[in-house]
Amino acid sequence: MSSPDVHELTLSPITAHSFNGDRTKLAVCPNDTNVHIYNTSSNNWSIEATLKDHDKVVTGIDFAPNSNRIVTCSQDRNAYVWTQENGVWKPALVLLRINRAATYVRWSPNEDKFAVASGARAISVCYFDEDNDWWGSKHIKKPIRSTVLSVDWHPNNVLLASGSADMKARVFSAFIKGVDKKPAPTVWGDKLPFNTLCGEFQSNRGGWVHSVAFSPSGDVLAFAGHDSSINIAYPSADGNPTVVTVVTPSLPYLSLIWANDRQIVAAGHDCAPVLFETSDNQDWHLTGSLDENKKKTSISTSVLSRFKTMDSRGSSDNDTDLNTIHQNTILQVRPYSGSPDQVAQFSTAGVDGKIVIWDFDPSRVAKDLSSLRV
Amino acid sequence: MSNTLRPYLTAVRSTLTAAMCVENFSSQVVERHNKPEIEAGTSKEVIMNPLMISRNENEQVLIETSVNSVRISIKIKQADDLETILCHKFSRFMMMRADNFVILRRKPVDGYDISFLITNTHTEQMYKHKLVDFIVHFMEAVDREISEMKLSVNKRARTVAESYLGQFM
Amino acid sequence: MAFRRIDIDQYDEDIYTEEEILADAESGRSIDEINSVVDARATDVRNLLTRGNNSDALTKSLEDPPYGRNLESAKAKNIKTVVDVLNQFRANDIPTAIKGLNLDQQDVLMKYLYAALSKPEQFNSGMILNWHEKLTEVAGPGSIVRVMTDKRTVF
Amino acid sequence: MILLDYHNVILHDTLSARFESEKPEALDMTIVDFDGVLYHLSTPTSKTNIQISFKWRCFPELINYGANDILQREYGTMLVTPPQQGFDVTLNVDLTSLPQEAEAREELIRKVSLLKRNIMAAPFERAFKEQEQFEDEKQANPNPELMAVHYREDEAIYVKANQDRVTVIFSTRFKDETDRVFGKVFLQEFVDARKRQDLQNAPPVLFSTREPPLELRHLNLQDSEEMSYITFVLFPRHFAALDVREETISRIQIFRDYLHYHIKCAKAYMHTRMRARVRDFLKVLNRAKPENINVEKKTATGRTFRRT
Repeated sequence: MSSPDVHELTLSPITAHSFNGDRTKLAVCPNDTNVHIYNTSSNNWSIEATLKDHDKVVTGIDFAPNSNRIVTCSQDRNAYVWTQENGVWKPALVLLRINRAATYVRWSPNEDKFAVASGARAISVCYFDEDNDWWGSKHIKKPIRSTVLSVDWHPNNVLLASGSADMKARVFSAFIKGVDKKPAPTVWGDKLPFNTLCGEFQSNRGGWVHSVAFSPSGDVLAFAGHDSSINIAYPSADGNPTVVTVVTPSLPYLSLIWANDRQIVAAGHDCAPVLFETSDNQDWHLTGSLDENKKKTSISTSVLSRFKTMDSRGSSDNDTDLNTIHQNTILQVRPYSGSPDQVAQFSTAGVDGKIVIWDFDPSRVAKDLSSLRV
Repeated sequence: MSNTLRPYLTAVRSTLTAAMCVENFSSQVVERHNKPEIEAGTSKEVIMNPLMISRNENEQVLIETSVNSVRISIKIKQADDLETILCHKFSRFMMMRADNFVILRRKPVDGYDISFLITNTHTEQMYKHKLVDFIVHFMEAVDREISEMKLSVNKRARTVAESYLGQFM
Repeated sequence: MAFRRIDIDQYDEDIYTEEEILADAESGRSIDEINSVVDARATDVRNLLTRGNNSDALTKSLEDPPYGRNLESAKAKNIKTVVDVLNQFRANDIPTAIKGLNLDQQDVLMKYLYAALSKPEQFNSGMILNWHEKLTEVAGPGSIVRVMTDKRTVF
Repeated sequence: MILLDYHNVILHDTLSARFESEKPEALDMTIVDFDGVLYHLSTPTSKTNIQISFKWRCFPELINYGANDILQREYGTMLVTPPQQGFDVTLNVDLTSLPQEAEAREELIRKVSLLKRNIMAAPFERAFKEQEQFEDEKQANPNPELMAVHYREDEAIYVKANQDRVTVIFSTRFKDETDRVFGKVFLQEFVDARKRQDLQNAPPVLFSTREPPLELRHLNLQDSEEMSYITFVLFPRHFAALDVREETISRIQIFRDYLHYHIKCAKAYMHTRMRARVRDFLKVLNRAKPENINVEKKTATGRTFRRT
């Protein structure tokens, strides 16, 4: 497989994407109410199922790698957990108890809980209620002041980070009695009843927090804000955390992941994934783009099509392409292969309807960011 | 004066590029609705600081950005009555065709001659950099068009007057 | 029927109001204190300019800008201080001057450029636009995004 | 076509066709002209007798200024009295007694199609005569009145003889902002045109908006944003010689229509331009839309299709 491996699935934005554990299936939402399950075991991806129960655009999809369950959430305020029985995907409605759009969903590492972010200025932490045989939820509400845009689970299955439009990234306890065992103390604290605020960070340049991610160890939190910066927060016992801010000259990043303890991949409105690195946890800096920005060779077009473009666009050249692989904003970056502390490949989904699988290869970084034409 | 046109348009271009980073965002106020926050104005935290770029007092662009929409309002140069009327005619002419122009607002923001409203739906369906090109092209062309129309009206008026009075020879 | 005209959203206690957002961005210093800082800086900058030290005047003028509410006069004065410095540079010297600034100073300068551009009746837009073009080449659109996101406004 | 004709073209063409045709036919048609003039062509008595009736709102005024004399002079025996019911003037043309020579026939057609122009000539002819009396030392100085012809709703022509000149004032109304601004541009050019060396002999033109000029102050006209006043000052050189006089009368009469016609043309041209420019803008906007021509695509369902 050549890197990057580009799959153009639709012409509309891919609002969410998630691969299953062995990467033979992919769930995506093509900016509508459906979730398509692709069979990705061969190079020719094909749709094998469509999940249709939502009635507004689907905003979050997460495939649990081990239990093979899919959780989806949508602007229709609902979330479903889908399980495959005899080859058919069956939905189970989740009692989110929210009255605004759900924006993001993630399974916890143990796959016994998931968190749904929402426009109701709350996060629903959902767990299976054996007594009633349904998925119930508890709300993390305070002190969130605006739509929650993303969440990320700490490896210990209890702590949850959130990024929201009130310009703050926060770390909460999502401890559910009966589901979780009392966790070992972490740098984020030791007493952790549900909804405990363990950390609150912001970039003082403002900007909605689009994406949050715990480092592989869970001891550091990275977040990307709309101020075109990424921030790396190191908590400390005395309550004075260190926040390293890397301001960049590019457009805002919408999604970021840790490739390993020292490297972060972020992508967003610049249409290319970029690499941030540090050697000593202090000097975080933007190294460059992981997209090599090859100039596309123009395909020769027929005379007829040239006349057609002349007529509709008043110009015969059709040079609308960007130099990057993604032709529009990248909405999501997710690890594809490797382990959480050493990502080997990652996937991106964009507004241009493409899913791209990239080798994580810092040696091929294009340093010249100015070649990113936006 | 024309040597300020290029930096003016360059500034508009770079500011628009920065502003046009919008995303799908469902209303926090109205259940199951999705509306341009810059127009709704109900959630202050998702509205950014508005930016204004001016070439002089008579030529300005106001760029108002929110999480899912950008509103661009343009004040077009009007040196005299004729240019005012031409500008007014022209913007009205375009706004009557707002359906074709998808990103055109049917009514300009107070104090401006023409406004565009670009939402996340537009940036999803169209290339952002080409939308920016369009706005810049529009600003450039509209100035030229108005001065050319003005010139043609003046020229016609002169010909008409001279032909008429010339008969008295 | 009067109740129909009530803006019920104002009773939504969850709403994040503009007042709160702006209050969160405040420095906590008193208005008098800020005014005197701004005045003192204006004098310092003027002295540097008379000595012909344009680049130091520029960094000085961008120091510790007045942020927060109810500071109209301090903000207006500081904008003028910055623009007065910008006026001293010849067009050819602008790129060098910008390279002498760190990232934070570049961001602050970008804020002041937009502040000046919003008052075309007071400042020469042509000159400001020149700076804007050169600064964008160095600081990128990211710097412009930050002018929009940063609630610590300078005007 | 920059200049307008003085005669009514439809009237002219209809009569020409009738005169040429071998077989007379019944006729009943209504023609309108500038300024609300109405013509009615009919053959009430026999197919060979064409009656041309004419109606204009300002006819009673024109009678006061001597229109009847002109009608008698120009049309003489063709006049039918009393005119057709509801009309001001009726002419009769007998197809059986047309002159033989083509030139004379053309002359007759022309005369009829200039009916409006000739009636409207009355105040001008009188003013020119009065001015000549000023010039002629043998005659007593006349006491010329200001002749007003309200030939359109809200619009009028005022003609007055003075010691050394004849002043013609048009009041004209521009209905909307665009017309007003365009009108101003055009009228300013009329004023400025005389600065050109080769147009020094043209009559001076003055214009004012809103306020009527001094000559009309005593009429207590209402000030209005929509009104403009254009004054032509005619000197003896514009009407002393008879042929020049006839031309001047025709030309001055047509001024108002000429002006408005060209304002309309300018607006139409502007409209065409805007249409073209808007089409151009749409093309530029289209460039923002992704369009993969003739590229094989996969739909969401995995089928391939070709866009054409």
